[in-house]
Amino acid sequence: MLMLVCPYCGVTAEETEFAPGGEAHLSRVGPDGSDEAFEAYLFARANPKGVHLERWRHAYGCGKWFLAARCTATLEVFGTYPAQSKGPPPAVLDRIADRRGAGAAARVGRGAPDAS
Amino acid sequence: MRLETGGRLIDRTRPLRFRFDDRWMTGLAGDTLASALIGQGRILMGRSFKYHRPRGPVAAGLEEPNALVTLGTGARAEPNVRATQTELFQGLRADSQNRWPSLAFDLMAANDLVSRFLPAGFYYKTFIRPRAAWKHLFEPAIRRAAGLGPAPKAADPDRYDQVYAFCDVLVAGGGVAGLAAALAAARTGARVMLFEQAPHWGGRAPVDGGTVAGGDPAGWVAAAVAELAAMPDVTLRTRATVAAVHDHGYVLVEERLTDHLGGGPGPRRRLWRIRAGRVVNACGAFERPLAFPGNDRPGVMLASALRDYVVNWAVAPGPAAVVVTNNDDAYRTALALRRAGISVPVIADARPAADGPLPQAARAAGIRVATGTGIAGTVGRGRVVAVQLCDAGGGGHVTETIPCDAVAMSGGWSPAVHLWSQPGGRLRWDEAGAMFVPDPDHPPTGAAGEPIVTCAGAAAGALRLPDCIASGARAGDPAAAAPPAEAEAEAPLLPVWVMPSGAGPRKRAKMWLDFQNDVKVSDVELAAREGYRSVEHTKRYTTLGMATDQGKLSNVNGLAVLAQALDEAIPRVGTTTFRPPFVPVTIGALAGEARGAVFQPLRRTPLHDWHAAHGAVWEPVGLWRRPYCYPRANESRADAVAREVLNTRRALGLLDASTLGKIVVKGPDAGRFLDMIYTGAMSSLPVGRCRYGLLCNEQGFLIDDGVVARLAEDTWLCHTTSGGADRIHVWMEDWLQTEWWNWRVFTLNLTEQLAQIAVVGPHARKALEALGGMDVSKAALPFMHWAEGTLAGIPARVFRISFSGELSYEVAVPADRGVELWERLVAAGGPLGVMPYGTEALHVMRAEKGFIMIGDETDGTVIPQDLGLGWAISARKPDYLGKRGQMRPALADPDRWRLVGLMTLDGSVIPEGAYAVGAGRNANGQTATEGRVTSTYFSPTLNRGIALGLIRRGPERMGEVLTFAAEGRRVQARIVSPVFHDPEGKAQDV
Amino acid sequence: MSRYSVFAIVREGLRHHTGWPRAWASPEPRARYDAIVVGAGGHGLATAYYLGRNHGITDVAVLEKGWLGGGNTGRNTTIIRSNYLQDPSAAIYEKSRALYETLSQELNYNVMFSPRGVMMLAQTEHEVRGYRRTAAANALQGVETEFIGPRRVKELCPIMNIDGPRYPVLGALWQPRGGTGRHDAVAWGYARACSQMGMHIIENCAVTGITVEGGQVRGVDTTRGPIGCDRLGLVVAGHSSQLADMAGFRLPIESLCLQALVSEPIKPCMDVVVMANTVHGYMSQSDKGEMVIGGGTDGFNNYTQRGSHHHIEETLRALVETFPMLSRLKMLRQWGGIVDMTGDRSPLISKTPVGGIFVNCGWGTGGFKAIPGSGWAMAELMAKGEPGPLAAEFSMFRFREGRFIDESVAAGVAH
Amino acid sequence: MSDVTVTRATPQGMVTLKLPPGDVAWGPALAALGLSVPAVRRLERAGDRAALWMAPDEVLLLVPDPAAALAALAGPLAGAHHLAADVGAARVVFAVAGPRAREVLAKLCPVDLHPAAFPAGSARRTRAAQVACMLWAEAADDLRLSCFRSVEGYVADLLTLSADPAGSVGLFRA
Repeated sequence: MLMLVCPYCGVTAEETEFAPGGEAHLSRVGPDGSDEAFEAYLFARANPKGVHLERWRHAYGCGKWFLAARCTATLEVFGTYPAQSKGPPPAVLDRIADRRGAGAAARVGRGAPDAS
Repeated sequence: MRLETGGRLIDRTRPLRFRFDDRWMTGLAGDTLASALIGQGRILMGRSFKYHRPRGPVAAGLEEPNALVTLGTGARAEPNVRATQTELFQGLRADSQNRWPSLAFDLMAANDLVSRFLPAGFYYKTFIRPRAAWKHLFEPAIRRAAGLGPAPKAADPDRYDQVYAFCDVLVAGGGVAGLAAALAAARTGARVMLFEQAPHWGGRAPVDGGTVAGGDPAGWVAAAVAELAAMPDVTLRTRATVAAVHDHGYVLVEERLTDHLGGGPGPRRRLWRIRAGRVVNACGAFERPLAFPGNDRPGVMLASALRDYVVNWAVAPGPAAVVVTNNDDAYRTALALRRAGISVPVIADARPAADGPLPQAARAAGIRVATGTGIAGTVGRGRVVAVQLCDAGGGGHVTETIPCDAVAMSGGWSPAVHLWSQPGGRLRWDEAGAMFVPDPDHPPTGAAGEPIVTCAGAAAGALRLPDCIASGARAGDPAAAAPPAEAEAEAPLLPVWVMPSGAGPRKRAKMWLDFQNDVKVSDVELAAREGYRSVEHTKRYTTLGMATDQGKLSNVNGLAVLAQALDEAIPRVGTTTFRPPFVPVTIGALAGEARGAVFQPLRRTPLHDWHAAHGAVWEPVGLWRRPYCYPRANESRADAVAREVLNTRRALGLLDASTLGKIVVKGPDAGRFLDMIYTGAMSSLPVGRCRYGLLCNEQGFLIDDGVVARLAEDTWLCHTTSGGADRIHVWMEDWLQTEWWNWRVFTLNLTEQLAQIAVVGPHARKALEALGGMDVSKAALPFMHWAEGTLAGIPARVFRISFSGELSYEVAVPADRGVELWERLVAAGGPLGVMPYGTEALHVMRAEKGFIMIGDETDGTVIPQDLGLGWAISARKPDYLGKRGQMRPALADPDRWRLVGLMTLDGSVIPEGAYAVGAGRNANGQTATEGRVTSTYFSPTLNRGIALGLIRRGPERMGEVLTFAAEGRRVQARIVSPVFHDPEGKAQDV
Repeated sequence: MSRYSVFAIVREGLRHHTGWPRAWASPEPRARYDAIVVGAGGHGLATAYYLGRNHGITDVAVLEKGWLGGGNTGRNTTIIRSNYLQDPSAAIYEKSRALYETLSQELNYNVMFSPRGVMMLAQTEHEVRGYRRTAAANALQGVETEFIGPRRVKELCPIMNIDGPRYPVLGALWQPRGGTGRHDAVAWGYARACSQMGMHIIENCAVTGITVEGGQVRGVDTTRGPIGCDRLGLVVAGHSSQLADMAGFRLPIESLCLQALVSEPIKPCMDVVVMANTVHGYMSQSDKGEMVIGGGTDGFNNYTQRGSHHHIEETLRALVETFPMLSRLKMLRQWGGIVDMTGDRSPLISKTPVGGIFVNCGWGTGGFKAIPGSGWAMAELMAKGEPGPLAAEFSMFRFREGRFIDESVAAGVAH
Repeated sequence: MSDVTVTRATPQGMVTLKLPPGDVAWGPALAALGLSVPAVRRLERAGDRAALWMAPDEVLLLVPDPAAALAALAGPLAGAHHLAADVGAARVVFAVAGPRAREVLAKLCPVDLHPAAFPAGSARRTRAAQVACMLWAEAADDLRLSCFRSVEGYVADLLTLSADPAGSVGLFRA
């Protein structure tokens, strides 16, 4: 059973305090999007065997959504960060590069976190 | 037999009476059931699974595969309990298992006579024809023969406790390695938990001898325990088995609290759920049997087990025991037996030479050592009376037959790596020790990828006392110094997987690998021959290692035999996966406290007790309980519902609506946000007004509905369904936090803060006026408006909304004043004919009006357009959640099933779930359908059956008659408007 | 190749079983095959078997990364039923169930199909409505089910507590011809039959790449060298996304861990399969006597085959409430399997964006029961290049059109 | 004399206050109640009032008179994007006190309640068996558990069960 750090509470808590929320950093496709784009947004999942960026909610804690970089093959957690991000922060990317190589970090890198 | 002297664990001054099957016997305090039975001369304790062969204990601890009994009687009977671990107590009752009619005379043993025709996997090759015979003949017979103990009949009367705990270092195993690890770790100031499955500390060391810190190991053990016990942040438990190490250091420990006392006032067992910074696995090692012909005969035991029985409990099967081995350690057994006055006619050592200190000591003690010697067979019915010696390397030509009461066998040791392997630690093959040991280069890893398990002592392959205790100290603290320890040097063992190595098929069919499941060398070889060559195939085909000991004794021997059969190296064959638990865990302990009243939370509304006191029958709504109806004396539920409907339509009804979700949404961007969340426009809703709203998921499917009220310029109150309260609040926060996080909106779920009461019916206004405090006239509070004020002195918010079509107000007050308001309404409503009504009347009334119900008309595949709710979708809005989804071809298809009313031609009620039968069959030969019933009721108002349904192009087919099928009947019904009652809406327009 | 029978057993018994042939051969891979099926689990082997049996295509290789039947085929709770709500599901699961009825005879291998009956408990009014609806649908679909009352439930399963108090049993959806089978035997039996048709079953052969030229598949690279083919079936539950990735497309799939456990064996006490949706657990008793128990899946992507323990606790809590006698039994073993979850929890038997590549996956938590029907439909798709009626609705492109086959409507519980 | 007591605290006035993290109004608002802003997962107490950290944008105020508190907040919050509401009727509070208090809660909550890990003044939202709850430590052996009113009976039953002396574990012994 996983242990995760809520980036808002700073608390390290067990999985039963959290609710999983699927793949992170999906960009919403609205009425202007094509059928293909909308299908990809709702259904086509990366589902990697390796580093996965995913959503979690501190359901029994502060109630906030956050994001985690986790290895689906070993369950290692490379870091968690606020949901208000366009991509993993440098510290998390560095940890991924350190543990899984620069390639793995590059695959999940999506530019700098959103400052606003 | 019980020896005159010795027995370090027994108290000869405290005899205990116990019953095995139908015989009462006497044992001693400190005995296990197994040692007590051996003390009474009883070796036969069970029957094997497949051939029902007689079985005696082969081990003395948790790895025992044979001596399984049903412990206790009645509701407290527990099947498949290991006699070797069962502490004796006054009045203990145990029964043997898997035999009929009796343990000594088991008719099922007939299987044994034809065993040559029942090899591994025989059932895959036969019982094939005739087809029906499998279910009706063969399978029932197999099921009856299979299984072990009887199924418990009654509910378990005992309680089980669970506790969460946290520590830096968790040590599994209280032998010298575990104690050294715990001490070393605790001395660094770490929070340490040490668990030992046995009732006593020290593991094998006190039995095996040697010295620690210059003295008897037992002395050091006592001192170590005393030091640990004195430390504040150290937790010590015996009778506590570490069952599993899960990912990220989640450890499960099952503690036996009252079993050894024969019961007690508190919980029977406790499941510890522990988060450990790291785990030290010091669970020791399991001795391996030798695969020689007749090695399953009662009286044949592991050498270490016989040593334990003699040294710990002063019992032995008889006055003479033969030792057969491939290593030096077994000589300790010979010496211990001799010291205890038991004769050892011979030590058969498969090795060409045995000249180490231990063999020399044995010879010095006058024990005959026969090297290069193996066992060709054992003699005896029900128990061993002699062994036949042979050349260990030959084909099994008997050179000598030696009478004996017991055979102590040792094929070497297998480290107990389970807790290392469960979370993913890998193993490597140690040639010298002929054993799988933890591979330090591939440990199981934790949340940060760090190693989370270290193995220490015998579990790490450090079998000799000095290495064992040293590796323990290192595991606890790399900097720690280990206490000095000494033990005799040991010569390397000689791997022996089949004895004698040249044995032919007949002998190989008598060499047991898995004693409980009756898997023999010949079975594994058969599996290999038939191509079940993966170790997993062999396991599954032969059931090797699938018994209740999960292969603790049989796995390594089995895969070694498989490797030989495949002519592969053992490490290439590999092992099967180690799965939790290490030893079986009581299901009650895993279920924990959650029984009866606390099985699940039950949510009560502020008015719950009033409903209960007034005869409500309940309907579960999620975790809530809501009144279904309030039957009066000898009134049926249906009658009660009809009465409640009619009374509400004709006079006045009260409904507890407190479970409805109430979510406040506030902020400069709240309107814009709600316009995205709801299909309709909420930003344009004037303050003081209410609007019905629909919520869809991104697929476009309807997920919830409710009335939204605008409380202030920047504040809205969103009502949801009872089930939706939490779900929709989470849904809103999801979008606010992860998509539109720059929008300035706060939400707050006030569902539990407010009690909400629906006051419904022609007299509703009169009732509120009777309470006084607010103007609820048509002019002051028109339909779909709300007002704030004080009713009967209670601060209240009154919404004029209706789910019944009647004049209706919903009054919200602080939850702690809900009962007060309800009782005031009941009092004030008395003269007006007030009655409470339940959820069923609510459902009937909304159906009479054609109002949809989430979960009835919707099932996750329905869009608002299907339900004729297009009017609640803002066409002007460029976007809302679900809009894009609803644009997809399948959701825009004009042929979709859409909502209509249905009236049976004969006035009857259409069965629930009925489908409208279409023309012909589809490509798969299924009868075509063109719609289904979503809600169906008897309408007291119309005095006939009414239904809502989804029908292909339904609204375009008014007046058509369709055939509905369910429960083997067919019913004809006409498509009508879904609004059955008061279509003009006169009732509420007053 | 010898036929299995009681006579063969006796013959072999008299010569210590030294004459049994290999159940299936382990040949070296050839340079190319008419068709390659990736994945020697039940679905893959059944696909190959029906390619030969129904379509005369026997130049087939079945490639297996590990050991045959070692995926979900060898780690499920062996429930076989077809009481599904939606027409396409009911069609393929009932086809599958019907094939199971005669599978032992067809394969000359006892797969121990045991139609002991499957009941899905209704413990809330909402479930009663849901299962009545399913029963009504099944009647029109040709699936034999009925909604039965609490008394009948108790007769069929005496060890059950039907009185609650929390969730009294209000009834159940009962499928008398549902039941269980021996999961390993299904894989082994199909493998033996494929081998007898001359097909190549190649274990320890992992696909490392897929060769596509001009939008058409040409072959695969494997740990045992490249192998050519014009028809490639991907039947690799748990790793479907990885294979699709090699071929350059994505699937509407997430991989989750589903756990199961068995108790120690006890004497027979339960002759039916019981599934309880409200309290989320299901149970049957194996021929060995073990209570075979399953629950729900983890909510997060996971390839470790090690699930989160709280799901085990939740399932056991629920079952102890419904079966109070369970409490004193012991959990012998727990394990996990990786299941493909699609957007509507229904499978894919489908063409793909790449010519000649077909997928059969997404069976979620219910794959075992579908093995024969799935193989039958997949073989037809691979043989003809177009889906037959059984597979037609299970296209991977249905999500784009919003054409769902949503079974969560009725059965949310894993199976 | 039992080594742990579980009591349903008298109704406690509560106000939820939400403000953007780091908003300038935080200080003045809590000052208006004589409180300072609680640090992450901390309790700030001043006499009969206290502020509990709930989330980066939320505190729970324990006050004798919610209406008065809301009135006092109105000034400092004027013009700020905020949400303040009386939630006192939504929750109940249990006091779990005595040497065994931490052990009793450890049976229900997956939280390290070692005195060093959860000292006086700590506050934590978590889970009590199957429901959400708020935990805080008024003093070393005086802990409080707050849950929603609808599950009061469930939580009361659990606490009674956990406090049963026959089920004593012996954790956190001094």
